[in-house]
Amino acid sequence: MTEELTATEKPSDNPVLYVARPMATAARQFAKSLLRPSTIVYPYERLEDPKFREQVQVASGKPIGVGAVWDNYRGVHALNIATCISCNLCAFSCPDLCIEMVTVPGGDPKHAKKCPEIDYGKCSYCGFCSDACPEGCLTMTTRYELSTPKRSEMVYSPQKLYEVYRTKLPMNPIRLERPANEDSILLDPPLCIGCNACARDCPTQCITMLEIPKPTAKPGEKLPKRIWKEPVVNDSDCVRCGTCVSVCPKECLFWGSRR
Amino acid sequence: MAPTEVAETLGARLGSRLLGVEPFPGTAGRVRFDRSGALELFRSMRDDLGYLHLSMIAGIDWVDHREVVYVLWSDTRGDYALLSTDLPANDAHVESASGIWPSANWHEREAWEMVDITFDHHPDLRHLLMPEGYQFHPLLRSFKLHEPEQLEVKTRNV
Amino acid sequence: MSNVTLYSISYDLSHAVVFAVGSLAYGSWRAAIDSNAVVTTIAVLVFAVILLAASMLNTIVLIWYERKLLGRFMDRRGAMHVGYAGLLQNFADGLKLFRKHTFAPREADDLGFYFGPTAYMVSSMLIFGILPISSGWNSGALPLSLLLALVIFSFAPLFIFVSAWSSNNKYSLMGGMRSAAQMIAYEVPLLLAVVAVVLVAGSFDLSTIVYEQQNYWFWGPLVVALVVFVAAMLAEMERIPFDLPEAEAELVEGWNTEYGGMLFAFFMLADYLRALVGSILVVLLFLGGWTLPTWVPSAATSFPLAGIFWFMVKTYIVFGLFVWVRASLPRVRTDQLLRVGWNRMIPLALLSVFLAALLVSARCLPVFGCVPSLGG
Amino acid sequence: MSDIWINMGPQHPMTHGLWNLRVRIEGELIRDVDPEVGYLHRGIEKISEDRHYNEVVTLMDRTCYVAGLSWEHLYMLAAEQALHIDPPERAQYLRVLCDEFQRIGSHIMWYAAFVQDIGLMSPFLYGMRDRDLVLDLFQSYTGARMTYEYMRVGGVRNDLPPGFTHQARKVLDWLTDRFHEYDQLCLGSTIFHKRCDNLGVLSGKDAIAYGVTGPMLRSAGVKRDLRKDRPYAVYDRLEFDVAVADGADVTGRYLVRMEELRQSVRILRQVLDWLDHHPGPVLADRVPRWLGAPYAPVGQEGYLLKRRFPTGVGFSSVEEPHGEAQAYVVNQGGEHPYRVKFRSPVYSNVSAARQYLVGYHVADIPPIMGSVDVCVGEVDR
Repeated sequence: MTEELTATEKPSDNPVLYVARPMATAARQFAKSLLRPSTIVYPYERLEDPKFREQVQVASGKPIGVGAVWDNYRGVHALNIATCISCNLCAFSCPDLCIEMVTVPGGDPKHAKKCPEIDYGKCSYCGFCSDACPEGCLTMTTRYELSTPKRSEMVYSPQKLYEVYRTKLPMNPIRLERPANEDSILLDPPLCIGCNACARDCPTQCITMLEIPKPTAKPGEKLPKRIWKEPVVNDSDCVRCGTCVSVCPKECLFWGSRR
Repeated sequence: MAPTEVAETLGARLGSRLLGVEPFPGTAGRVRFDRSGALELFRSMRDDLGYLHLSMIAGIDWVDHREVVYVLWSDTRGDYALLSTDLPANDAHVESASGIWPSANWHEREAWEMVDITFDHHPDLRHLLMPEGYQFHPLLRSFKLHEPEQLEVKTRNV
Repeated sequence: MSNVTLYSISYDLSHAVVFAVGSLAYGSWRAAIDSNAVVTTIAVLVFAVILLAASMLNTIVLIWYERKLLGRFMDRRGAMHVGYAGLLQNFADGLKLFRKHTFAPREADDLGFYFGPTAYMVSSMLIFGILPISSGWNSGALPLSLLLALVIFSFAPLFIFVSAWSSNNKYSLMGGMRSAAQMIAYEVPLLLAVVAVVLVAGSFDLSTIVYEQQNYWFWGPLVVALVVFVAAMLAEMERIPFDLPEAEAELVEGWNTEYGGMLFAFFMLADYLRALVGSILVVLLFLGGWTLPTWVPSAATSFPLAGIFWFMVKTYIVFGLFVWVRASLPRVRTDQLLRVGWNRMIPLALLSVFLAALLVSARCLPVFGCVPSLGG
Repeated sequence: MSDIWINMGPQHPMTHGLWNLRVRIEGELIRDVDPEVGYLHRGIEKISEDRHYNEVVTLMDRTCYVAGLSWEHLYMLAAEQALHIDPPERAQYLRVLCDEFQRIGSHIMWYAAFVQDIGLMSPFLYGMRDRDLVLDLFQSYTGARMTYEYMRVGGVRNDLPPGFTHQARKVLDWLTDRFHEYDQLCLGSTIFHKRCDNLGVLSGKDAIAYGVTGPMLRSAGVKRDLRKDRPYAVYDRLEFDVAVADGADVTGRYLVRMEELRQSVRILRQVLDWLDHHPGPVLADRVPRWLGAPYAPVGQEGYLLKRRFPTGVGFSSVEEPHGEAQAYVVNQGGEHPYRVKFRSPVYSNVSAARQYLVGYHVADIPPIMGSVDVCVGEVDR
């Protein structure tokens, strides 16, 4: 037994006092809450409302959470369609597979602009997607009321997410820093056929196809049938989405460290 | 306690059925044994080395064979010990530890229904987490998620 | 106003109606309608309807009152949305229950299943016909009204047990058994405590008992009896800490587990009717009924219906005490409850009877009239 | 009178979750019990095999819904051992901060549910009210009230917001006053002692044999606390006492938990002081790209085959609010863990139900099971 524990009040043997103590405690609470009970009358009073928070603190004299309690809240997403680069990272990072990339108008004719569509019936609000977003266009807001009579309305299209963005709700300000030793996209040159698929689909346009000298064929050797170009990745622009790796038909692009 | 000391104590009792004691960070070691010496090892662990507390039994499916991992704790020594034995996949059975440590009861039931490892002489080897009459072993590697499963649940009247 | 009774009001009312109707009729019809028998019958019916409406209204307000009080004890608000401060919440709940489909389990015994709650409800309402609310505001002077009230009050375990057994559920049955055991165990101290009051007051008539408290309220001389009575009443009303028959932690909802809809509403209402009766009995027997202490300025008692007003105030305060107990004490166990009932309560009750007899025979009761706080 | 079996559960006020306690009773006496679990089995161990190391965090919060951060910590310790990663020091302190606040939250939640079991109504609301302050603190730095998803392999997601430590100290002061109120309502009442003394007795010897851990074991006088016996994170640098009681009964468990609340406050004050003065990184920077967090694309196992990653096995154990939780993570070099196995303390505590229930009354089941602090999400996983 620790010292504190032995010091715990031993109830006295007076049976009248026995019932009196809890009743006195309850009565004290009754008197305290006569003015203003601690409950929050939810639809009328909201925790995220700073004005209300001060009011409660003054009225009941007790701390109601920290000041910035709502700033980091992970609620419904907000999507800024204009800055979205269709990198797929949000969909890749979603553990519940609730994000689907759908086409939105506004892309250039060569490759369509795709933005996330989120199914809130599946979403677990883990925030991996907004952490992954390299452009900061997918963020989480303090909005938490989602109930709807139809299940289909739980699926938020990019336009609907953009509507959330336009309400200017407070957004989760935390942006994760990239790991210092991030891997890069590397090329396995002998396998490349120069097909341009990676450069075409790169959302940040950071891959350029550079011409390489066509080797002269030795006698008896047949040159591979390919375009004599090779992708070069600009590491500082690359967001590491891996689109190039997944579209590469020959699996010649892979993740690795330059060191 | 160093793994070598454990090895000496156990080696005297088990002989060749003790396959070795590997160091394992944060524990007294990982004792690999042959399943024929299971009961003797359990008894030796409890009585000679003072591991009174069986914390966990984990079954692992390595496709070609299965592994059972026992986690023990000793209050007197203040450390963990891991026991592990390999079982052939087509004949995965090992002696039950529930006679030595009563807490093994539910862990063995779970390992049986999840990884299909039979524990001989278990007092009550029936389904624990899965419904009665469930015919699959979900934690086998051959059990793939996202596949419809056929499930027949027996109901019982009490 | 003091010679106006509830019955006389309803009699006058029905007499006027019958006279008006009768004046439109002719000949022998007129005589038949205007007879005393018809007027009496209608008067009794009107009386019953008034009583029903008043008691139901009171019960529902009582539920609201408990919810609000409990809310404050628990640092929350209680019902607050429907009507002003949630006053209409219970009417809304009642309407919802009324609209719900009432069904019985397949294996249940239908007769007992439907009879139980109905009889429980009816027996609880019957008591209101007997209790005086203010001077003259009762059904008429019954010489043994206290005894009759307690007799009707103690019907309840039978009906509870019938409904519990016939719903064919193990939890219900256990709840019913507990209820029967508990009520029988606490019936004895309850009656013994009442005997002490009767000894002092010298009458079984509730109105007389209140008149006897003109000089001093009985809780002073009979404080032991009051404690026993309140404790036994808590057990009879099945409220925390003695709510074992419907201990929701282990028995789901005890003997009304299988009930839903209006039948459940019957149980609920009857429970609160009994709680109301219990509080009223405490007020009548120990707290001077509708009388106020003499040192209170006469303005407080001279306005119309002052008696009823102060009576209700006292009743609600007593019920508030029950709510306070409910908010702060845990539930006891069956065996502990019965042990306390038979081993502690009955000796205490006997002691209170003995003390009352001592006080009466020593003729020292008027002493209490000099203590102002007792209401002298 | 003949015996009858009754099913207490899966929908029953006593169960606090979805499980079934089959009880054979004779009158009001318990003759035999048979706990049935599995109603909440979600296959977390199986789902983990299909997820990235970091994504398993989302499952950990759902393992035990009152002690999510403790379970995150447990998993992270095992995963980091399997992956050979060391979290920075500040992250370890933050994890201890999470653990102890979680312990306070969980124990207050336990208190609220337990008093409801013995029929005390108002403390339930008091407990929920006070726990909300802890949840507010959690929300301020993790971004959620219940499903935190805060820890990452190699550290934690983000640092504390400004002003956090000041507010946390205010909350701790407020809570310390409330603990006294809790004791007044329970220990100060005769009926509580009548209900809970010498109830559900499980001797220390039996408790060890049945794998019972946590406050249940400590209430039997066994001084066993992993934070002291096998310190993880930075517990070896913090001062606190292990709470034990000697009744091995429901009151003893109450006393142990109440004392643990006070000890947690003591630990938290030290941790907050340290955090005030030692800024630093909260995520290890040498985390491999493919789990470094939220970036890793799913479904590209191909690229891993081109590189060799170290394999390993991780084993961790954490003193969770309910007892001793363990995790066993096998890393075979893929981007998903090969096998994840969790040991839940409540699982073992419930499995010993026959030892501490038989012989008591039906009315004793709620307080006894309440004192076990059953969290079904943890039992079934």
